Amino acid sequence: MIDKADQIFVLLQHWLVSFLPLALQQPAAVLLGVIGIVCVFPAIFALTTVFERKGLGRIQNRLGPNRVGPFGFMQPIADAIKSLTKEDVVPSTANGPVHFLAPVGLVVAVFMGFAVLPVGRNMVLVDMDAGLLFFFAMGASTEVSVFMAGWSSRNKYSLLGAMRAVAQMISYEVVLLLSSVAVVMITGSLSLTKIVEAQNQYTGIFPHWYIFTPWGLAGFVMYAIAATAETNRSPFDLPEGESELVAGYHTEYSGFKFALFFLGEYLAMLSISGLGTTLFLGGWSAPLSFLTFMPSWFWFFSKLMMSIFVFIWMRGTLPRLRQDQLMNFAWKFVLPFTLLDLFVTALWRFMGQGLLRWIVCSVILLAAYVIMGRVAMVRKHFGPRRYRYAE
Amino acid sequence: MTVIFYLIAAITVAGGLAAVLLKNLVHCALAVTIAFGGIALLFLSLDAQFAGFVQILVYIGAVAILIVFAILLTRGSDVPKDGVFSPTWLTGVAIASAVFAVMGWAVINSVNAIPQLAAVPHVTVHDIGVALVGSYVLPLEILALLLTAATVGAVIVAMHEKGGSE
Amino acid sequence: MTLIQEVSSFTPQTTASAITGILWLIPALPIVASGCIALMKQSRRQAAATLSISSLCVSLLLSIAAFSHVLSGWLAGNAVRESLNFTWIRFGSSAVDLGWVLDPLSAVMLVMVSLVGLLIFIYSTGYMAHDENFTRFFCFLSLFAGAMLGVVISNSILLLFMCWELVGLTSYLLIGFWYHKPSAAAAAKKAFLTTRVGDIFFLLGIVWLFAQTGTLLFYNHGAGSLEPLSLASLLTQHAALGLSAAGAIGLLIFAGAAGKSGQLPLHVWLPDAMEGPTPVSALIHAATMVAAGVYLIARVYPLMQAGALTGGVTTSLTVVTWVGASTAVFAALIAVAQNDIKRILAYSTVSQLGYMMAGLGMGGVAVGIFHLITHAFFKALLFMGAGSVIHGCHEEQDIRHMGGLKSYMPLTFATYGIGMLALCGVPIFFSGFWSKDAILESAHGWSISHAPYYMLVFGAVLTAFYMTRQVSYVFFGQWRGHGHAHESPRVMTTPLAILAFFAVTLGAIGTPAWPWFRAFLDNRASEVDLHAFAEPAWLMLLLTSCIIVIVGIGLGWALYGNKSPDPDAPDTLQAAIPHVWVVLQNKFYVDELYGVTVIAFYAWWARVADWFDRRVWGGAVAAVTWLFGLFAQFNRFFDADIVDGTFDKGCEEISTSGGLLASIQSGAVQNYLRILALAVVALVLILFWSSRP
Amino acid sequence: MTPLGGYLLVAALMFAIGLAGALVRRNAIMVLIGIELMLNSANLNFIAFWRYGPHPEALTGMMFAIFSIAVAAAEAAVGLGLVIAIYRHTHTTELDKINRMKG
Repeated sequence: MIDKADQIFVLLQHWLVSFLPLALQQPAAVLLGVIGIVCVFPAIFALTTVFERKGLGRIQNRLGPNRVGPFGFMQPIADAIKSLTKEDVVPSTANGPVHFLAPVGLVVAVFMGFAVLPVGRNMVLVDMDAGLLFFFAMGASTEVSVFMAGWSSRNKYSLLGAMRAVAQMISYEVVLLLSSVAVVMITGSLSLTKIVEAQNQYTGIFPHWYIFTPWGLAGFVMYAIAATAETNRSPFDLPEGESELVAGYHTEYSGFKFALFFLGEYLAMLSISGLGTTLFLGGWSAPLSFLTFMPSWFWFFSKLMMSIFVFIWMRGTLPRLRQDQLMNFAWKFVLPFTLLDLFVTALWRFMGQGLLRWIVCSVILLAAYVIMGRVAMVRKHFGPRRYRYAE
Repeated sequence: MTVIFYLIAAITVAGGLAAVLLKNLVHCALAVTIAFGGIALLFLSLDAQFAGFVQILVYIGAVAILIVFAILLTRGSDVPKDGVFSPTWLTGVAIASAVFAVMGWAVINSVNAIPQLAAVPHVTVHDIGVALVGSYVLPLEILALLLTAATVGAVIVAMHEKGGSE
Repeated sequence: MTLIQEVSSFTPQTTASAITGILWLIPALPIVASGCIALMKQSRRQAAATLSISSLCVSLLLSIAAFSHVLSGWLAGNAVRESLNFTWIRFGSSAVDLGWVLDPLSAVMLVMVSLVGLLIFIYSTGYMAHDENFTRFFCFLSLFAGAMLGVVISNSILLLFMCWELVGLTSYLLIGFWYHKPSAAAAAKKAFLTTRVGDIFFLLGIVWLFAQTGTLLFYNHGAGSLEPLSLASLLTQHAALGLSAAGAIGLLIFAGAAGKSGQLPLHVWLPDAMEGPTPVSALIHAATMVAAGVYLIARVYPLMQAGALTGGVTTSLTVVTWVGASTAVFAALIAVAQNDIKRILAYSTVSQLGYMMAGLGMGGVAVGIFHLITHAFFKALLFMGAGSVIHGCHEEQDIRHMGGLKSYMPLTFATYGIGMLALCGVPIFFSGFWSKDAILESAHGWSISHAPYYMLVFGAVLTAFYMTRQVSYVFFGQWRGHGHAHESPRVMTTPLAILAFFAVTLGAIGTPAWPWFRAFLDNRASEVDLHAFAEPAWLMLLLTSCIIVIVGIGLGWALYGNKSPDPDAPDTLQAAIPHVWVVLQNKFYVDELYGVTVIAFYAWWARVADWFDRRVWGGAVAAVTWLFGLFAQFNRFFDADIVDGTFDKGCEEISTSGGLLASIQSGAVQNYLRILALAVVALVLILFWSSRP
Repeated sequence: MTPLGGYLLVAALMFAIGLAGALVRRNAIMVLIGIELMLNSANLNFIAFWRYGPHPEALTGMMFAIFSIAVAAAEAAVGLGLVIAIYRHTHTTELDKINRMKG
């Protein structure tokens, strides 16, 4: 029964495919998987927008959307209809083809990333040997789309927003990759399914998630920071800092193209959270050994939603950084610390079992954190924001 | 020699041609991105998954972006009045076609003489990793040095000269 | 030399003990501290003061340890004279030996120098607190302390001379500490050059001594220059004027000591040295450095005394006595007519140094050194009191612009008063009485002449007189200065109080009833003999002293006790005896005398040398220059026209051919690329052509 | 034609296109783009030879391609940095105007 619940979607797929002739079965299975992804994640996206608006509302002491449907939960549908029916305004000086291709390219690249995410036991569209690499390759491709959008709009705000976004994404992509490399070093594989399987073990009732190791915790924190920056979320949402740049690179987009950008951004957030879940939070594995009776996909999506919640929480809490602070933070704190984390991971890997490696790794990371924090706070460009008031 | 190959090859060549021929530099950069992507797809069609993804990651994710940045920083997106091609473009094209002719001729003449294995080589990422830190560890280390030097060098070359003599 | 063995009733003990082994640390610590301070940033004032004071503190503790070691040896009936020697440079069969010695003399001096030095260091932190060159000051001060302690412990006359010169250098640096004042710079130069005159004689004496005895060490297990063997050989050598080599060397060394201690012909620098900061005056020009001359004579006393007939009188000691006695009176006379608070004290110092010299000449080591020790304390006290007064009166040094300070500065007044009474030699209660008494007693009993006795008595009257004059001017009457006088900070008054305590009590170690100081220095056992107080000779002296003090102080008080409040009113004595006053105020015109004799001669000699340099040597040099110029002309012709010509031609050829080749380098990179691509085509073609079957 | 021949011909064509780009364009960045294309075509050759060559398990061609990609990335960074530096001095990126370094 448990297995049935766990594998319900896989069995459904097999059952549907079995009606077809043998030659078509494999393409059909893939098609079904694609359809699943294309349906499920945008649905989550729709849900997330409502949650985000309501959550931000709670944080800012207001109600949020509450008019459409019960408790305002039909809001995304209304938004979708509005987007689809709105006029698609293209600036006259805009570079037509590029302007059109940018949102499409973004959404395609983001959707590609989901192909390698294991959302449950045996639930991965392509179990690729180099899955992690594929994911990052797709993530890197989104930058071109962002640039295209900003440049083709022929708008200074858009271009500046695009340049900021690209610079930020490139800077934090390095961190993102390096913090993931720590996991790869321990697992010895780039395959995401293997990474999850490596974490799907229990000592007593506690799981072997990588976040429960010193290097994993540090790596996860770095990963989370980089992921926030990579998806241009607050507090790293400078590229679309509306007070300076109107709306950044998608200022000149409206109607469904804008909706695609919106979708692309949220899907990127979902996919990067999914990857973080997979790498550090044990993917679809249950948090405690006696909870394994729940279906694996339930755990994956629960963790995913938790991450989304944290994203929303941060957006409601933290103020926006300045561009130079952002860059300094990436190159002078996060990157060195991630490199140190790699070193510590290697130590962990080769120090063998025992308490010693826990102590050594924790002490190194803690000391580095404290020292670098102190040093960084001393630096002018880097420390707490100082306000200058008009005299 | 499947349809897919011809399709990808066509995309790649088209991207390359566009990159060379388009007047707007940013269009060129985007076209070359397509060419890079096409090459990556060719790699994938050659069962070189790892190389293909690395190609995407490095070329589309980094080099293309770098090129775009360079274009914008040098105000290259404005089309110059006196044309984008050098006055001696004809000789350039002639030389390029001569090179292609010679190489194509060489390929056609010799390719049938080379033994070919049709079997898909079974190479995993794990094997590549082992080879990188095994027999190729020295090049790897040198490469690391090179990349560091290149990073530092690029930063220094492109850095604003403070209080320069300009 | 038989005399020494008679005096030393104890058996000499010469093996080095542990404390002697580390005796070198006493001077080394302040010198190292000075080096460290020299490397410090100017702004590290606290650190500099702490370092120098703590180093001197350790030196003081070590000195006390050394002293107690000597004392315990003495109490056990041993004459402690421990030396540690080593060879510095060896050339041929002879060697330059250095070393240090621990005996009662050096032990006493060590304690005195480091104690007074320490108090003055502490005082300086207050006095110099606002000086921007505070760190440099402490650097020099530490160096001075180290060098002075080095003078005290050295067992080699060469090491003594080195430290002696180092002391002179620091004295120069510290007098000229405020070098931006022209007068300070000039005073520093004057001090340096004047003492150099004495030092040349001293160096001659050293060389002579080394030539005669073959050793530089004072004590070296019987082989040292001050030990009977060498002294005997020195006595047999005869120098000119009926002097033995020992006597002549002694006189030469005395010349050096006279330079440093400001004895009569060479005293001119000492009053000018008051341009330095007051702690410097107190430490260097009252307590320690100027006493180094006295100490030097005490150290080489066996040499001075060698060959003495009955009564211990030799030619050199007689010279010492006469010079000392005349200096005592001469300087006291000048002091009467001075108006600068520090200059009065400076002349007083010169005068008291004369007393010490006379004491050495007539009474022996103990008499002179006893006065040296007591004088060090009360004169340092007086100088520091004067510094406190100056500090409190906003850098005012003219006593005519002071007055009535006893109510403004009660602590300074009390301590200054004690110092003044000690200097005057007020009987029984003050140390100055006991030490001066001992000198007068020995002068009274001197076999050669009674003149020194009367001179010294007259000097004592004058001393009491001018000190009373000064104190009346400064502390009594009405305030005649500008601004508002205030008491100095505790860090300055506390050392004053400590010194005042010593100025009173130190006399106890040298009373006739219990003369243990004398016994200690002479290595004899001492015993308390209260009957000494009842001896008629001593009572006579006591009476004399009382009369001296009463006459001096009474005269002073009578003349200056009710000083008019006008600072520009003429001095009472000036009004009474104007001609004498002018002579005294101008210091007997000694400076002017030197100006028209010695300095004029030097100026003339410098002009002669200048002329000689310009005309004779300059001409020779010009001729040589011209010759070389000619040669260079020829060389240039050879180089430029023959060698360079061929080379230039070759270079031109290379340049031309290079230019031809360079025209291929158009600078257009795409051209290069084209050529490259064509080359690729050509290469491929060649490859295929050659591989065709 | 064999598959290998097809890949090699595509590579040759890309190389020629890249070369033409490097030769006929006036902008320095375009020359760099041409060079990147040439490097890519060379990589394609390596991968093709690795795929169809006699010893794919030795990974020689693959390694060559991977190292070449890394080196090309470094080359691009330094090359573009140089272009920017030159632009800052001469305010142009057109190669026929940057010819001061000649004999």
